[in-house]
Amino acid sequence: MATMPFILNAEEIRKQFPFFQPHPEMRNLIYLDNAATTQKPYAVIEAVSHFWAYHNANVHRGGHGVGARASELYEAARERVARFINARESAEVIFTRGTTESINLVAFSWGETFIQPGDEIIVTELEHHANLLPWMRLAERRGARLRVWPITDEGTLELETLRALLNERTRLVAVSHISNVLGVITPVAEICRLAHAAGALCLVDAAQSVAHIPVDVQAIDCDFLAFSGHKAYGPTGIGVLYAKRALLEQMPPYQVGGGMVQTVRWDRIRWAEPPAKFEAGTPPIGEAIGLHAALDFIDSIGREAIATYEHQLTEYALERLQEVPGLRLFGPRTHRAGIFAFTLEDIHPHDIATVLDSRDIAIRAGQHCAHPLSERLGGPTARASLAIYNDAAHIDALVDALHHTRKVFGYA
Amino acid sequence: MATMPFILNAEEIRKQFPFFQPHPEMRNLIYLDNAATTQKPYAVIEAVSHFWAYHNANVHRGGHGVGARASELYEAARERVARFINARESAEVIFTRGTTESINLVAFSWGETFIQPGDEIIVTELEHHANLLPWMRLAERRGARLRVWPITDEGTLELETLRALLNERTRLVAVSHISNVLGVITPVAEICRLAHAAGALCLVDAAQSVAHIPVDVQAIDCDFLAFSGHKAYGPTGIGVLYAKRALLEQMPPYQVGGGMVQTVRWDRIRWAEPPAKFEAGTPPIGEAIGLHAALDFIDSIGREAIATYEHQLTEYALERLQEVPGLRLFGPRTHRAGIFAFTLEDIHPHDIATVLDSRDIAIRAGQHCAHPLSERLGGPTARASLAIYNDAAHIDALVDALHHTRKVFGYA
Amino acid sequence: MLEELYQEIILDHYRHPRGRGELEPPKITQEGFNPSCGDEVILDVRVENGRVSDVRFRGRGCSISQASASMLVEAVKGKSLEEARQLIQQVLALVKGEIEADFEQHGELAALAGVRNFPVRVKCATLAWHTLEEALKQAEEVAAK
Amino acid sequence: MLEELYQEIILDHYRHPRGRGELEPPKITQEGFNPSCGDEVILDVRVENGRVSDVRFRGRGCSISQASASMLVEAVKGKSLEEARQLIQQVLALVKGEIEADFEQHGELAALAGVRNFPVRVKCATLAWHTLEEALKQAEEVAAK
Ligand SMILES: Cc1ncc(COP(=O)(O)O)c(C=O)c1O
Ligand SMILES: Cc1ncc(COP(=O)(O)O)c(C=O)c1O
Repeated sequence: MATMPFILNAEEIRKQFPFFQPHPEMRNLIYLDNAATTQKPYAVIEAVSHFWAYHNANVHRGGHGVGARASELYEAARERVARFINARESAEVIFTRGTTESINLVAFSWGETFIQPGDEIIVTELEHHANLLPWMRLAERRGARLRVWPITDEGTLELETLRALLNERTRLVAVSHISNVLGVITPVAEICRLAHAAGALCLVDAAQSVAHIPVDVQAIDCDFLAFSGHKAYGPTGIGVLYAKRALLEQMPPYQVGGGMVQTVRWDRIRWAEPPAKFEAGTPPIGEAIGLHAALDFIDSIGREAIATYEHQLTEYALERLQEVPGLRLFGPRTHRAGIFAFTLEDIHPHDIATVLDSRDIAIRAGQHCAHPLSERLGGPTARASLAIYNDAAHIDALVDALHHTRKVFGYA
Repeated sequence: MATMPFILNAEEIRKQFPFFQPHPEMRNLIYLDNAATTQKPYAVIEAVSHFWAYHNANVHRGGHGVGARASELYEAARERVARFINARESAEVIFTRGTTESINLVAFSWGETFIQPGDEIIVTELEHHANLLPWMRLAERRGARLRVWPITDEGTLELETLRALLNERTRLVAVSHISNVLGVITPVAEICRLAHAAGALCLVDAAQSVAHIPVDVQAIDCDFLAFSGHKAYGPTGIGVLYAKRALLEQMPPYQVGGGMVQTVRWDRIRWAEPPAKFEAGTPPIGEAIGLHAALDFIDSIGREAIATYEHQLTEYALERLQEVPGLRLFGPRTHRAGIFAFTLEDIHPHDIATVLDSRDIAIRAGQHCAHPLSERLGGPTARASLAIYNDAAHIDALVDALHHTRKVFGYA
Repeated sequence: MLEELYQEIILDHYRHPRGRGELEPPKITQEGFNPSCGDEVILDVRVENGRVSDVRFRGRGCSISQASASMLVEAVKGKSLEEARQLIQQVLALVKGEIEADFEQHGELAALAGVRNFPVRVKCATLAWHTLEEALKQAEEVAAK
Repeated sequence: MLEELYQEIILDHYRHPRGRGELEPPKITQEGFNPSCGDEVILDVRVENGRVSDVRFRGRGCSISQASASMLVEAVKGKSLEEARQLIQQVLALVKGEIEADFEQHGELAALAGVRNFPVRVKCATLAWHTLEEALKQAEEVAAK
């Protein structure tokens, strides 16, 4: 294998992560489960700790300077997110717990208000449960029809198929930007264009894309976009719902409570303006500050550089995985990110994961919260997924360990 | 004033909090806004950092040891909460973002399933919006009737009044354990008994009690109980809904997505068992671990000791606040916690807070997310609220600053 | 610094507000509300021949928000729409510390500059002026019809 | 350690499962499911005269869960309800490392003890046995009627 000119030095990047430093409590792990959650750089952990230690106060509540400062930091995080995804204004950024909550918010607030019996909602066959179950339930609650946009055998989405599904009853197309199983990068801008031409809205699940390829809500022209902090080098407990301002103004609140009203009388409630209208109760303040630091971390490396590097690594992995006899890799060869679902001979994916774990390589095995897709693929799979701190040596170790796995299970 | 034998030394306790250590970025603040959020001890901040640094992984997903360890830590936090509130089993503990989400969960899942047109829901006049708006909205959505249990002029809840409100149409009584404005400790066990006798359920909002007085769900015999981590020395982004097992089994899921299903097919979904059924998506993992550390911190001091100490301090504050001419304190003299809402002459509460802030004393001013109660009290109030790290010197400084406030506004 | 915030002029306007009340029609009514603290200012504005011929305010809130509204009434009455808009910009700049406060030049309004060291209170001082801004927009829309 | 987990006996049961299939009625059917990994074991159990006269299993999952079910079939057939219950307890104790594994004493089941160093996989090994536990409860309820 000719050495490739990788544009980043992952070893240097790993130095920014405590998880990859020698530590008595820890094994030296090759972490290839980034689609489940990424590790956190020092900068994120320290930003959160620093907030708890020195700036902690509740936000948006009158009274004292430390509270005003906390509110400033919280709103600065919102502006950082807006800039990161190129929203028109920070009021289009709602903080949630994660992708799952963001999509549930849309299904309840927008969905229960605007979906009528007989309306149609299109979801793709490759969706994660987070972008599937809310629509299944909404369809059931409102008497709407869920239509499934099937994938090709290669695992891609054909725009022709979407064209055939769209009609004047279509209200929404819900699609992942990157499949958490197949790694396919979907043509979200084209999908939004087709949806809009049919008079429908488009929601993009960017959980797997936001930390890996540039995401620009204006370029995509999506109506809603959701992602989680913890898959983008940030903490758990924080996620984002982006929605176009005009939609947020029409949508009723989701959760209700403190901080999202102007006035409450027994006979009348006046909701606050977005984004406050959608953030009932004490928000994830420390977590928003952690997300801010995570986005700074990402931009300190550069999103183009990350995309290019991970693409290089993906190409390398695709090539090397082919060497393993009996390995069946799902998903397309091109237009794909560094998420590799595979099976190996007849070895059950959990057994593969266990053998790899015994060699200090962390991957996942199972249905990856995408049961319909998993059924389509014929059952559970093993999945290795990359982030910016992985490198070619990790792929090499993975390939070696897969050879070893075959041996353990008696394959020659 | 005779020196009182305070049973705890708050100065020692403050040493456990970075917020109270000298720091170049910070003023040396007397923090009396604990009802909004408490400060965080080192132990909590470090537990969370340690998790991010060395144990971070997603939970409940097969594949590798670090994930199994993260799941163990997450479930240990659940057991810690169960033990703390004396739940029968940890499956009765659902992790949420906070009190607000916990109550919204009940209003949606239990409420939309079991509340019928004509049913009645009782809320008290002293509720925070978090325990008010979900019920107002539920009543409107389901055609039920919201009945308000008024407070006495002193700010207490009379059981006689509740008796008169309860009838065979009552489905739920929603009540705060401690009012976040008046500091009243409500007789929740008696309220639950009366509610049950009338065939209704009882939800207790323990946001203001859980870190200050012992809370035992079996002794109270409540059906639901909600609280937030950040008001109990823990991080934001984490809260708890306790519910009796039998209820959780009857209730449909709230948010839907990954991790809360057994199987998903296009035509049928099998939900997971509680608690997983109510925790869609990646939960607040690091935050649950922080809450675990916070509860350990509380128990390291002792809940009886905390209650006694804060009671002593409350008595001291009640006495000293009386000395300030023109100060009108709301709420009862007895059966109350360390939350003091007051007005001072005709000085607007925000002006009081600003003068105090200029003297490095943080209190809150406003309607405290309880507009109906605020109206009843005649408008906004200033509010000082205690925690375990406050002491008599803080009360003295508060009283001095209030005298000063009078002067600034020209009162002799 | 506290003395700069609660200057005698402010407290005087707070205790003895000028122009508290309502106007008879024709008038434009504009509500201003600060959700984070509950301060409220409602302006009644009458515009005649391109001038603010009369203003009144109602509302409730802290000394700063109410004094600011009272000072607005005195300062804006009789001004042309253009002058009123300039005045708004001037006050916002004063309050945010973008220009120096000068009693010679800005009159009593200079006292509002005291909030610049109290970030929490800036919104109190600006509430009435943002409300006026909205009211003037309304006035133009009415005039354009 | 990996060798202890994937012992030849385990792999043999996985590749050549004993008692895969269904029973004709009368039988008790019990499903076992591990939501965190999707492993599934369905047991058909026939109880006659207080004994497990026959067992079969279906399902899908990893080598450990399926081998464990296969071993269960061989080990439990012909046992009295009481003996079967004791066997379940023994296997659970083996798997959790509460007792030493001994091929003399526990037969092939001793091989299941290899999971004790793999916390993630303990549930795989116990799935079939917990399912049997539920099936026996059903059997008792049926008998009590
Ligand atoms: C009595 C009471 N209930 C509910 C809440 C809401 O808690 P959170 O904002 O953490 O959801 C609060 C805190 O503001 C409160 O004091
Ligand atoms: C494509 C996709 N959507 C949604 C989710 C759900 O994200 P979260 O669990 O953070 O809510 C995930 C992650 O598991 C995902 O991969």
